[in-house]
Amino acid sequence: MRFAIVVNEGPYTHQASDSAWQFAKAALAKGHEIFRVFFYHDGVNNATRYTVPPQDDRNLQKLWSELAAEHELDLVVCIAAAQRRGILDADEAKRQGKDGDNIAPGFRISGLGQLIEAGIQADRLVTFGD
Amino acid sequence: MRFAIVVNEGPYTHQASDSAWQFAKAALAKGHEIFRVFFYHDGVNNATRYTVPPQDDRNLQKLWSELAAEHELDLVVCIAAAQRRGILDADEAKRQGKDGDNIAPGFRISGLGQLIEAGIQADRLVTFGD
Amino acid sequence: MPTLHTVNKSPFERNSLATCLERAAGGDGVLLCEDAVIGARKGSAFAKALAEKAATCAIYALAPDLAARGIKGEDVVEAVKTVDYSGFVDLAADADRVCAWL
Amino acid sequence: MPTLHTVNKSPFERNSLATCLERAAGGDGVLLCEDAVIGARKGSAFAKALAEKAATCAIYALAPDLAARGIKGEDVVEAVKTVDYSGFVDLAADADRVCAWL
Amino acid sequence: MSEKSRKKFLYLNRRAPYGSVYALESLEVVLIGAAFEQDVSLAFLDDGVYQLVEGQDTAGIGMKNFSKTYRALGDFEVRKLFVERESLEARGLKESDLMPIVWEDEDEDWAEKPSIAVVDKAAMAELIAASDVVLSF
Amino acid sequence: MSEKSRKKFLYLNRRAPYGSVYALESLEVVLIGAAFEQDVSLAFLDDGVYQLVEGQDTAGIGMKNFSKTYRALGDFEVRKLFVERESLEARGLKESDLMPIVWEDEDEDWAEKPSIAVVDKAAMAELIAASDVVLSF
Repeated sequence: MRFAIVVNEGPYTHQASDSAWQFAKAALAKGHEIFRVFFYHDGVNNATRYTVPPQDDRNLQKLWSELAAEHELDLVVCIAAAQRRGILDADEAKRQGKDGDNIAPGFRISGLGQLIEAGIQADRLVTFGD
Repeated sequence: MRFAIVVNEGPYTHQASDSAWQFAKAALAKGHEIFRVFFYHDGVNNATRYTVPPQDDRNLQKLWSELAAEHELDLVVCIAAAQRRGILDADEAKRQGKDGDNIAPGFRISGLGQLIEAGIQADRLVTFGD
Repeated sequence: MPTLHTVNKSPFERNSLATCLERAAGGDGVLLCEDAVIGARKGSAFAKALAEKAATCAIYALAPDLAARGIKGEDVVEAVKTVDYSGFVDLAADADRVCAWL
Repeated sequence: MPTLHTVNKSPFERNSLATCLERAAGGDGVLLCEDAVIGARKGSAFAKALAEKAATCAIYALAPDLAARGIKGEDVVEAVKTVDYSGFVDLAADADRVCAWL
Repeated sequence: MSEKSRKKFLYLNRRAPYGSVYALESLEVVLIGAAFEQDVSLAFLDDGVYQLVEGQDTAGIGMKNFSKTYRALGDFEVRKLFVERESLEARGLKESDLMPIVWEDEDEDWAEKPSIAVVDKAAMAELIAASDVVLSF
Repeated sequence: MSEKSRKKFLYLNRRAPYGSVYALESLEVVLIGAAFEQDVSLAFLDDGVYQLVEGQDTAGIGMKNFSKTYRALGDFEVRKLFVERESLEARGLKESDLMPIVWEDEDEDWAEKPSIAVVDKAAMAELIAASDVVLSF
């Protein structure tokens, strides 16, 4: 079965990103396909490589990046939500005249159409948020 | 009277930062002093200069930076909360081995002791959050 | 006033107004701001609780937040006074402490 | 099952469980996860509502979230079944749609 | 896109505007989603009914007033806005407190028709049960 | 710091652990704040009472179990943990479901004394009224 996952909250402040990652991992372990993970609202904050969580705690950005690398997941960060919250890739930084970028490996910035497409293409869409 | 303000939510997702800014502005207009504005939890996300909100909307980071410049406000971002959420100044970036920083003008990163000190030094502490 | 309590979430969505009203002491003030102002509309399920609490506590709602949600002055429960941000500052200054119910 | 409803917030803090239970149809499933599992503890103010809804809907609680909050298997209301993340995936796959009450 | 691949999208709007960004960012999805020519319904329940209340004035809070955008939804072929009666009533709101939102029926000489339907809780449950994809805000 | 400038700090903990970070980040403030030698009280009410429930096991959710830190609060001179009885009862919890948390009384040959006091709603209201600074989490 083909799942799409929506993550609406940033890391740590709410459990949403943890729950979504656990769900994704469990779905992949059962042989399901994950068409896309879409990060919206504060969910875009999962995609910054600037986080340095305490050593004895999980690193959610890394967990997502690693899961994406292992399973070729499509991690999409909503561009409009990212602009409001300060998540940039190199192209966006250049376009907006910013002096740096902070996007983590395995994430890509794209439009809201990617969320609708995920709803169309996936058999089930599962949302995690606040 | 001497106020301290605590902001526990990032910009846009919740109204907390807007409310805190309006409160600060009104307090200053009445001649009160603001000892410190302390950004905790997701509140640290107010301090990134990477945000690009829509042109027809307010830019909360700029509003805070400008208010701080005009009134010499002390805008303190909690270091532990900032590390979890990817807010870095140049020193922190160097210390953590990150390739860039994103802190906005007028904000400084410091410890939780600054929150306790604000509670001790201020006549009133007012908290805005989710 | 001894304590100014602030509530910022809709009482329909969260328990913060209910929990605040149960713990606010006589003579305290309660300020509704942000989405909490929704509870202060006439005919709302919380109008009665606010009117009752107003017998012992002063209840306020932030006017700019009421306006943003399309609630006019005449739509607000009579027991609730409206203030602007400047009035919010005055309330905080007049109170001995401010307690946020987040 | 027609719809799997997910609720992730404590019913003591938010209205999402109440609003979900009122709109879940017969034959639907309701999964409590994250802080929502607090409602499924025996003796909680929501235990009765869950037991009643269990007559027409299957109610689940996520075991790892129960454990994190110190709620043991025997503390869970009998009408509520526990599942792990793998069981959550099965429920989502078996349902025609998943509806999150955020 | 073929009729076969048209899916029923339901937007579940449960929060008041301005206190959080969900109402605005839900609307942004609806506008972008319109280009995909799916079968779109918007549900407003719980505090979400406040998104459609007339007379929103955000000057005092310094935020953008996006309420007028709901009136333009008809131009995006988004014509099915379901508002829950019980949610209105609990909040002291009547249908007449909502913005008039209409769409123009091309087949009837562009006659204006109401986009808002006030429905009861049971109908809201049926709406969920009849959808293919639920987007929650 | 002189006794005169000691303030009564009250930490208001109203949320369950793990579902959000507030419990953990509140505890981080308490630990740092201890160095300032203020008069510190912690209040646990509403879902906040779950922060002190014994037997928390976070292995399945992959998050750090920070519950043991509460037991160390005595070493930081944080000895006044007030738990609201009505909040426990509504959640089906008893005092015996909470972790035993103690402090050692130097004046009584390091006798262990309980740090947790279960109080009623009225006492909780008095606690707020008697504080100088309320930090809400």
